Amino acid sequence: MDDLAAVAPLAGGGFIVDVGDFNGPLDLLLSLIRDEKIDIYDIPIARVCEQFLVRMRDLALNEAAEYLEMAARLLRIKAHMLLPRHDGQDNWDDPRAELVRRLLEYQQMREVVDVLERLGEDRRNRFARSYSPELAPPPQAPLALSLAELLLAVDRVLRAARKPTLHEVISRSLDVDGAIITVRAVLALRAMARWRDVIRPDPEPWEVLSCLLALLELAKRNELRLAQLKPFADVEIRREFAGEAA
Amino acid sequence: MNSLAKLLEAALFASPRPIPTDELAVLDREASPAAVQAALEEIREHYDVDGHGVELVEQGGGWQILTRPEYTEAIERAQMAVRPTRLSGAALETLAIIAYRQPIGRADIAEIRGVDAGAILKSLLERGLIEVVARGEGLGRPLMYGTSPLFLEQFALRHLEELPRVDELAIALRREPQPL
Amino acid sequence: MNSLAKLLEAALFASPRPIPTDELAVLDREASPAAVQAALEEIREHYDVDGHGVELVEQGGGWQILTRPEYTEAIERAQMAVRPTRLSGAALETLAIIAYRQPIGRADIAEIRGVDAGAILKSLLERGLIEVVARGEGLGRPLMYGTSPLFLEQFALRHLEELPRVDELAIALRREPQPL
Repeated sequence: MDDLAAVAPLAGGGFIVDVGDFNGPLDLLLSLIRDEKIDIYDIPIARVCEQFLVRMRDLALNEAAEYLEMAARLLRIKAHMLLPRHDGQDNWDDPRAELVRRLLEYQQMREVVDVLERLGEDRRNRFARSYSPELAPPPQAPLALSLAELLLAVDRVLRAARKPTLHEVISRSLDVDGAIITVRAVLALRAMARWRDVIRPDPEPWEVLSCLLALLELAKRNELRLAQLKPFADVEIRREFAGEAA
Repeated sequence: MNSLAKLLEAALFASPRPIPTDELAVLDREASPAAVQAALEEIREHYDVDGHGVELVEQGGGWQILTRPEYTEAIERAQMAVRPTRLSGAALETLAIIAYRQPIGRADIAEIRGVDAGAILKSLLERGLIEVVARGEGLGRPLMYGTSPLFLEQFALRHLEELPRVDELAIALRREPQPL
Repeated sequence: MNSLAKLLEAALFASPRPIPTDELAVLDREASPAAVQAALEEIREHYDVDGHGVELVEQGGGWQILTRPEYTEAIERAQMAVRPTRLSGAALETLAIIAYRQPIGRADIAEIRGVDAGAILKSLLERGLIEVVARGEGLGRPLMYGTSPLFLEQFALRHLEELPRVDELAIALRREPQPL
């Protein structure tokens, strides 16, 4: 471990940790269990909880929501453990069970990470040919298309379209899905948009509401970010996640 | 091959461009220019005498391993033959609508087909058969799609006017009843 | 090498990606699968016995010629090729979860890791190691991710089944087997 983010040895533990080494609260918890040589199936929850809080403080992780959530979870389990148990009761639900399951699952995944790391490193040390000759393979398998196919498709469309289109008249409700499609389409074209790009001029109230709900929903899904630089300024809609493009 | 020749072979294989002789010398500072030259000769001879599908050539300001010309045709042919994909019926329909109605937006396509074509539009865009050609009027200024130059190329058309007119279609279809 | 082996060598040389056996067979329609297999063996043996800077490996769903690891450092030092950057621990975690649980959505990945992986998913998508393979059920129809062919290639796997089975993992888990 380097000394970049290292902290001084702790009074109780006597070890040095590095924030950069942890990939989350489960990772931190697992390293704690390893360092303290704790049996994962019988975690002394009070001690572990205390250690976890100490490490959080020393690593300045107090602000990180996921660590706070884990701390709360540990405190809750600790409280459950203190509830009186009746002697001879076989079907006691160990309040640690869920945590143990998650830790084991996480540990298993870390093992896979070790395997991947080894395999990936091995492959990284070999070069494939990078020169692309004139006959570079097509990015996609070539298409087999014929005009006849296209025309048959036109025919199908025409036949289907000849059926009379019946419109069902319903009272206007919100169309959030439609607004989501619109916003995605706009953001597929440009990384940043403004309110007036995603809504038509003189919108009806239901359109404004639909669009607003769509923006909030997409922001929640991390597809975009909303920002207003100053009060009453234009709201900026920024694309966040390329994978979600229209 | 000797170890310098093997190193040079690996470097020539991994490099995206031809490597000049003096740059090859950087690979092994112990090696004299004469040794590098000899190693290159060894590789070249090995490829030629031993019977390989590749050869070592000096061109473009440096050394390069290239596939032998007698195999390029077979390789190109194989690449063309490799699993040519067909468009699905739904994709063809969408493409047909766009070809005849361009510029057209997603909502109008859905109106004609009776189902939404979002995923199909995306894949047609990815295949380069259609393009976003404009923004429409109305709610959210929808994207308007049209066919691309590649579309014409794929169907061996010089321009869009070569597509049969809709009233000609029935005849054209009867004349060429191709199963999909 | 025989003429089929030379043809296969040329094709393998021309491709930066692994070529599946059945695609290699397309190169010469006269050749039987056994002949193709024998020719591949001949190339492999030739590279190994004769002393080459490259070798033939079967991985990533196909066959690929790669440089031997002992030359990597010299090639990189001479700036003739660059190794891809190493993936972070967090990225490998996410990749491991996706490899074993695909198709899986962002929320389930976060549940297992205890941390959100939004930014990591994006960079794995950009590197082409994962793909959107489906849309899940439920609110907002979340994107479901799976590993890509490039994943197999970059981790030198012939197929996903080459990853250790869950019951081959940690001893701790044998006491209380959990499906990963």
